[in-house]
Amino acid sequence: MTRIRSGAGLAIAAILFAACSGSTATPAPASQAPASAAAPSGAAPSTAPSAAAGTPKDGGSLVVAIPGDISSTDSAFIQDSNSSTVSNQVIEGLVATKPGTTGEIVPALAKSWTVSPDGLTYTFTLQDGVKFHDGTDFNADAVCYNYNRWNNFTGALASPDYSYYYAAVFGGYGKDSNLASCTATSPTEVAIVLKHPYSSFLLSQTITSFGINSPTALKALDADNPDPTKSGYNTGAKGAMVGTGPFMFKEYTANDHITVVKNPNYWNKAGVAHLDTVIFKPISDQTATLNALQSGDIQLAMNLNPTDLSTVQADTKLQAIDRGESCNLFHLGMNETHKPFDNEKIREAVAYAINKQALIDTFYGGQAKAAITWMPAGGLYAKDEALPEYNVDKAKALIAESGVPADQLTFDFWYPSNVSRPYMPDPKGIFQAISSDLEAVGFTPNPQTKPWKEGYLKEEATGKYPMWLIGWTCDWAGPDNFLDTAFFNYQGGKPSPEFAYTNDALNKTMKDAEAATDDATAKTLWEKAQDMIRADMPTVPIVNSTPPAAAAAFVKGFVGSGNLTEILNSVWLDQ
Amino acid sequence: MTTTTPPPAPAPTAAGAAGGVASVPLLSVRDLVVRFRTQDGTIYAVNGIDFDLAEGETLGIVGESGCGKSVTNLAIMRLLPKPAGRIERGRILLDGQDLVVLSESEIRAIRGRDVAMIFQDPMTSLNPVLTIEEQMVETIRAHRTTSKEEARARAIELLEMVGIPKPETRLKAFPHQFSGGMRQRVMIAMALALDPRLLIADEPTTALDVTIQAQILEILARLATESGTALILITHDLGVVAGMTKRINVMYAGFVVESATTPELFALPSHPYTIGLLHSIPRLDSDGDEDLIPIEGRPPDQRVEPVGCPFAPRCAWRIDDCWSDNPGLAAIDGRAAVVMTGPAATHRIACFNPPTHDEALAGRPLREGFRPAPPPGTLPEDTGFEGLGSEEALEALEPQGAEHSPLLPRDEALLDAGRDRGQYPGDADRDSHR
Amino acid sequence: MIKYIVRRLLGAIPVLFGLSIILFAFIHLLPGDPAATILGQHARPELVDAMRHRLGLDLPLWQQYLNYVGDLLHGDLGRSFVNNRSVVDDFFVRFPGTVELTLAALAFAVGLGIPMGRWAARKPQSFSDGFITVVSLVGVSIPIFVLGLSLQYVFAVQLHILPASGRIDPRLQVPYTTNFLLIDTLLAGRPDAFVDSLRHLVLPAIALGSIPLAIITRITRASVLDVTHEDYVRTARAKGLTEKRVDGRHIMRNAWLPVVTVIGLQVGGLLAGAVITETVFAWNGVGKWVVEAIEAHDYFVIQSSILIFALIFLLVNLVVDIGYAFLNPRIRYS
Amino acid sequence: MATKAATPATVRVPVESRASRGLWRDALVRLRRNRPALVGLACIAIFVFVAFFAPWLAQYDPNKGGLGKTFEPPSAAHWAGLDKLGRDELTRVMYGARISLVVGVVSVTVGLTIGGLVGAIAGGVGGRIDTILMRITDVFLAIPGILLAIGIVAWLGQGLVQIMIAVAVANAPIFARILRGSLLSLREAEFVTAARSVGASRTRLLLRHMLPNALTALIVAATLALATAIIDVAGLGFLGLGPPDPRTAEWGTMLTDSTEALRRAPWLIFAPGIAIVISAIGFNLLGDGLRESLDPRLKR
Repeated sequence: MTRIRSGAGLAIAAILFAACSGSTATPAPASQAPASAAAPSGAAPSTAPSAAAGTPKDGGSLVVAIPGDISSTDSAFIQDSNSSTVSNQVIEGLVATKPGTTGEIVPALAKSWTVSPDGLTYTFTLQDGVKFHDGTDFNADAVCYNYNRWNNFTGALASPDYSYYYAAVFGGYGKDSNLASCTATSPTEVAIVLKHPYSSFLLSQTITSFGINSPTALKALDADNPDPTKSGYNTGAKGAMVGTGPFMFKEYTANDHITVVKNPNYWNKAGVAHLDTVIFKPISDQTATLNALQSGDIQLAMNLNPTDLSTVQADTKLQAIDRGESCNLFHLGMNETHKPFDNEKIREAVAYAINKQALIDTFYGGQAKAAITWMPAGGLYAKDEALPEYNVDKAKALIAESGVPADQLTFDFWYPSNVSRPYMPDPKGIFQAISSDLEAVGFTPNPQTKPWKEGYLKEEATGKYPMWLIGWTCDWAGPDNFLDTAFFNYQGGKPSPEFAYTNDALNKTMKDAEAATDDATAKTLWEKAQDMIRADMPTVPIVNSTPPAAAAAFVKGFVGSGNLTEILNSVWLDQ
Repeated sequence: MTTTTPPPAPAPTAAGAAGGVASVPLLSVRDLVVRFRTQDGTIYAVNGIDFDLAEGETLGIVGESGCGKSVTNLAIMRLLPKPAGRIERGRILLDGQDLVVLSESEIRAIRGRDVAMIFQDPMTSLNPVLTIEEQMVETIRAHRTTSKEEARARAIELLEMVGIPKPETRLKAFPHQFSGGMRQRVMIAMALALDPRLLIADEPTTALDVTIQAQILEILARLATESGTALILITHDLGVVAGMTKRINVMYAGFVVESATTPELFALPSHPYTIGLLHSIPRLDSDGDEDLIPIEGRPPDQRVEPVGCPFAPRCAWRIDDCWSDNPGLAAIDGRAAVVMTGPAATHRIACFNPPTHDEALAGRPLREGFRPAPPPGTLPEDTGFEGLGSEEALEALEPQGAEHSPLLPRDEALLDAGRDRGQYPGDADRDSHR
Repeated sequence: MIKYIVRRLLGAIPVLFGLSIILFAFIHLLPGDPAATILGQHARPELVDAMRHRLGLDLPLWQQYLNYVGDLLHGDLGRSFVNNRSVVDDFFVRFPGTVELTLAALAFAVGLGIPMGRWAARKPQSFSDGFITVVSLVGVSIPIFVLGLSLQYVFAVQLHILPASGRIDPRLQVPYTTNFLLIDTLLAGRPDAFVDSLRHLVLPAIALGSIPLAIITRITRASVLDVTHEDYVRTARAKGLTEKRVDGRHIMRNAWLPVVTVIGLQVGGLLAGAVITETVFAWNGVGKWVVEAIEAHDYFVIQSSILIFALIFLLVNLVVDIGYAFLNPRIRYS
Repeated sequence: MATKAATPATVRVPVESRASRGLWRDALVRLRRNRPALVGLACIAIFVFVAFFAPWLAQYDPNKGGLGKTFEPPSAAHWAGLDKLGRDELTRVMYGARISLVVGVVSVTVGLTIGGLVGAIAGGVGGRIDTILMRITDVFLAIPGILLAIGIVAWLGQGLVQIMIAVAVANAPIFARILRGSLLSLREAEFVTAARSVGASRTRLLLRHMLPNALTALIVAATLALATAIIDVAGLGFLGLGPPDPRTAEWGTMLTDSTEALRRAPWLIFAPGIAIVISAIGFNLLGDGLRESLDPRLKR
């Protein structure tokens, strides 16, 4: 859910047959109390499964540290992980990913669905008797009210500033949109019709931006005001964020806290929250976060510096929490328009020069695995590409082979400041380590930096940087979200300037894969795509990380997810 | 004024034998030694002085800046800068009570009530942030249990006495709203608020315009006489004491070098330093063609323990003994019984080789072939001491000598030095005052 | 006196005017197009143009400046590029936190600094004087964030005596009405919450107040020492006043003057220090706001918050000068 | 901040007109007797010595480490321990002295030049120019120093040079104020009147008579500013605006890094922390000592 504004629109074609094979799916609801859902097997044995044995107790308040303030309380506008962490507690969509997984679709407000054979019509059967937090009924009209609202956004609301994900998934608004219609065929049945088949549709509908809000509340707080800053629904006024989730929005004080309280009438009786109150508190400094955790100011920290993992583990009053399978990739960007990275041998040499295991030990506290391809190792169709392992001699040999003279092995190497990402907890430290590795084989990187939010992301996207640190956390788990959308997509027949990786065959293979109509073809094509990328080594995949969370020892029942969109209804306090 | 003799108890060290006992003087200072311990070493400020003061008597203490006159009087008030300044030895008897040994609260009861003081600079001696009323009332109420209204009435009365117009309204004013002369009047009024028995005025007119000086002195004299308060007037200006006081002590480098009644001193100045002082100032009654003779050289470095006569290096009459021994203060007429106070007080000087009357008038030795004794250890022929032209004399012409500059009184410098001990050198913003 | 205040207020106008020009110039000198910054790199050109138009960036510079000043005078400080919230609204949420923190730090610095300075001045060059001098020297030499994190570590993490961050335990759920939590908790009739928010103030106030504490200690010591040797203090003693009275009425009344001036100067330092302190202690205040704005190149927020900072600084100095005038009759009556 | 506090009070009037030499000679004598100032001087001497001889004093390469040796605690071989990248912390502190020295000296010198020029023109010329220049100075003084510095780094981009400029610009208005203040008070001083009465030109008056006397306050302020400069640079580092090459052994950056690792390796905070505190104390003590030594009023 952590979006990086680097790709243009999302060009997602039909994939992911596993989730939408045209049949009625009836797995357990998403927000079910996962008392039995044992913590996913973590990467490191050191992390304690928090959903430990014991009978959940009701009551109590939990203070959760998030790395920054929320930016919106209107789920349609939410693009950042801080806001979605909060929104996910309150607003639910038609479908969700199963807690503890990143790609397994489970029913949420829709208890089942069917897909027409042409892949255009999705018919959702809704849960019965669900009420919004404001007491109004959740029904098919409410669903369509939301879909139509999004589709009818104009002006500022239709800008990437706000409803980015709607445009990204549906390709635009109104007539530009892939949404043909939303029809309430009965109070509990909705038919959503697309203009073109889009097999990632269901998976995409799991993200925060497609949560269903109370139409009454939206209208009451003027959610569609052409100036979103005047919409109380967007700015956290009282009465904003009215959904159907296990928690209800109570109050928001900018940069201070956001409070949600238990929804005692939650439609899914098994998923009624144990906690009375959850308070989200933005703390940006990671040391300060750990201090707050240890001093008892907060009980759950979503952003633990992996370096501090050992401190947390050593503290009997604390626990480290595993977030499950990784859904990200950290890689070393190289731009082929800059020398010496136009040379394939040089890129290969860089891949051999980097000591990934040292990086994992030093900066990730062991909470990462060396990447095997250009997407998470556990991702759909991920293929182990036998990527180069740390080998200084091999790197030097490749440089020699490349024929690039030593004085041309100089380049600007960029890293972002003022940031820590789940896949890149310490850019500055990682930069130094990689720099040293590169120097060891004969490169001369010239250090450069820009703040993450302003400058860095923009400049790297334009291809200004010869070499830089970059990565991707999945919006949803699928090869398209990484290989195409995030990395090597073509725009207007040309490769994205970010990597300037020209490979028309690859582009065609990916498009074919996205249009594939059966699993086997898709698998073959996506694996072929990965092989093609491996052959050119446009970037050097480094790790898939499993960023840990930390909590007070008495916090039980937390189920981590690799896409970091955990719902806290299962959490209870053992005290 | 009755003739008094030295107090019975202490045997005066320098004044010779005591006469008969008539009455206890108001103030009796005996063998007073004051030193300052500073970072630069010990400063020998007052080196064993004796004097008495009778009830209602006026005494002038005269000397160059730095001679110890202010220090003496601060010692009487026990107001020496702490912790540098200390009374090392001696007694200060007020009505027979030794002020030196009094506790802090006992001396506090005496300050302001029995002994009051007027300071040199009225610009800085009044607290700038308090009204005149506040400052006067607090003085009165510090010693008397009166209501604020009574104290205020007394303050108005006092201001009237010192000639401040519209005292009721002026009471509400702050010091900076007064002129220098007016402020000194306020100081006088404040000092007299409790009818003290002794008033010490430390250069009360030095900082004032010449035209104001006379007025202030007049007020001071009148009020002291009217109230019967004894007065010690400290000044570097012989002209001031001439008309104001009955007796004069001349001080030099922490010693009293000459003590006499005022008429006697002017008629028969007998110590070379006194003579020097008289010759270095223009006199209104002089013939006009008389040359001013500056005193050559500088006062001694008071960081050095004094040996011999402190004036010897500058003295034209010095003899060999002057370098090694300090002549004690003794009656000119050695056989006379020493009278310490009153109009019949004995004329005493501290000199081995007193100038004659003629020499005093001329301002230089007139004896045939007399040459000032050279410093010990130097060959006689080397010391062609001719006055001007000697190294010391040249130095005396340097502007920084400034012995007579009222702007840079040495006493202040001395007190400054004492204050340095109180300053931690690593300290910021010492310059914030002034 | 009123004349004096009016003159001082008028004197602040050209400074604010100059400041507005500098800030305006600063924003326009910054590399990059604010419109493009808002919309992102790949925004369609027509969207960027529309945004430029909405922001008035297509107008000539002088007109932009006039609009800017006009908005300022109407109390419109623009909107955040990042979250589109009104800068003024955000300011009123953030500002009380900074005021509470700054006042607490100032109270700590003054409340401890003045007695310490007086104590040191009492016996110059004694052990206690040397000790205080060394402490104050170290105080001005430790970066705030080092002190802040260390205080957190010792008092919150190790000793568990005080909370590590934030303004209040959010679990207490006190409604924010004024955003001054010390007031809000009382308004809500919650003494427990009041105590809690007070406890939250302690560590950040100490971290922020350490430099002013050192400076106030030093200036108090120096000032007391200076005044101690003033003639009027000697006069006061000569009048037979008790030491307590000499000290309180004569020495301190005068020694206050430079101290008050320095306290006024510290406010600028405190506001600057709040920038870092608020970051360390997750304190929701103007300082943290500015840092976030600068990181995000949130132009209007930077522009406005610096302007507000400067305005506060000028106002505080005015208040200090007026206070100084009240304490010092030489100014009051001239 | 210490410098700001000192500004209003540092205006004083020297007594002698042939000030420069006598004043400085006397000051030196007084300085030699000022024990705290000597301690300060010793701190600075150590600081400068280490800066100059870092390559000989240090046993290791400041940039060579090994990821395997991350956060080794202090030992006989590595007195201050190893940092996150396995580099010897003490070595880096020694090399860091060079950067801090350069940053401090350059930024203060630049600030002094700008501020001195403005102050000299304002105080020397007076009149409308004075008013205008001082208004501009007021504007800059009204912005808290660190914010000004942050803004400048945000504007000019990250880099040691930019940091130096930022600190210089933050200091310059203070210097301008001080110099102007001293010059104004000197204009009425007797020796200046005397020089004016014998027909000294305005320039000569300013350069020969007034400036040398007015410089004393400026020098004190500059010394104190050196202490603040080192701390300010550390603060910029904490806010992520330090030098762009994170391998730069700069104290502020090292301190920031050590606070990030405060929980894993608390000892790392000591070496750079103590280095900053000692150098800041050194400059503070020397500044105070100079202030006293250069004050002719305190002549003994």
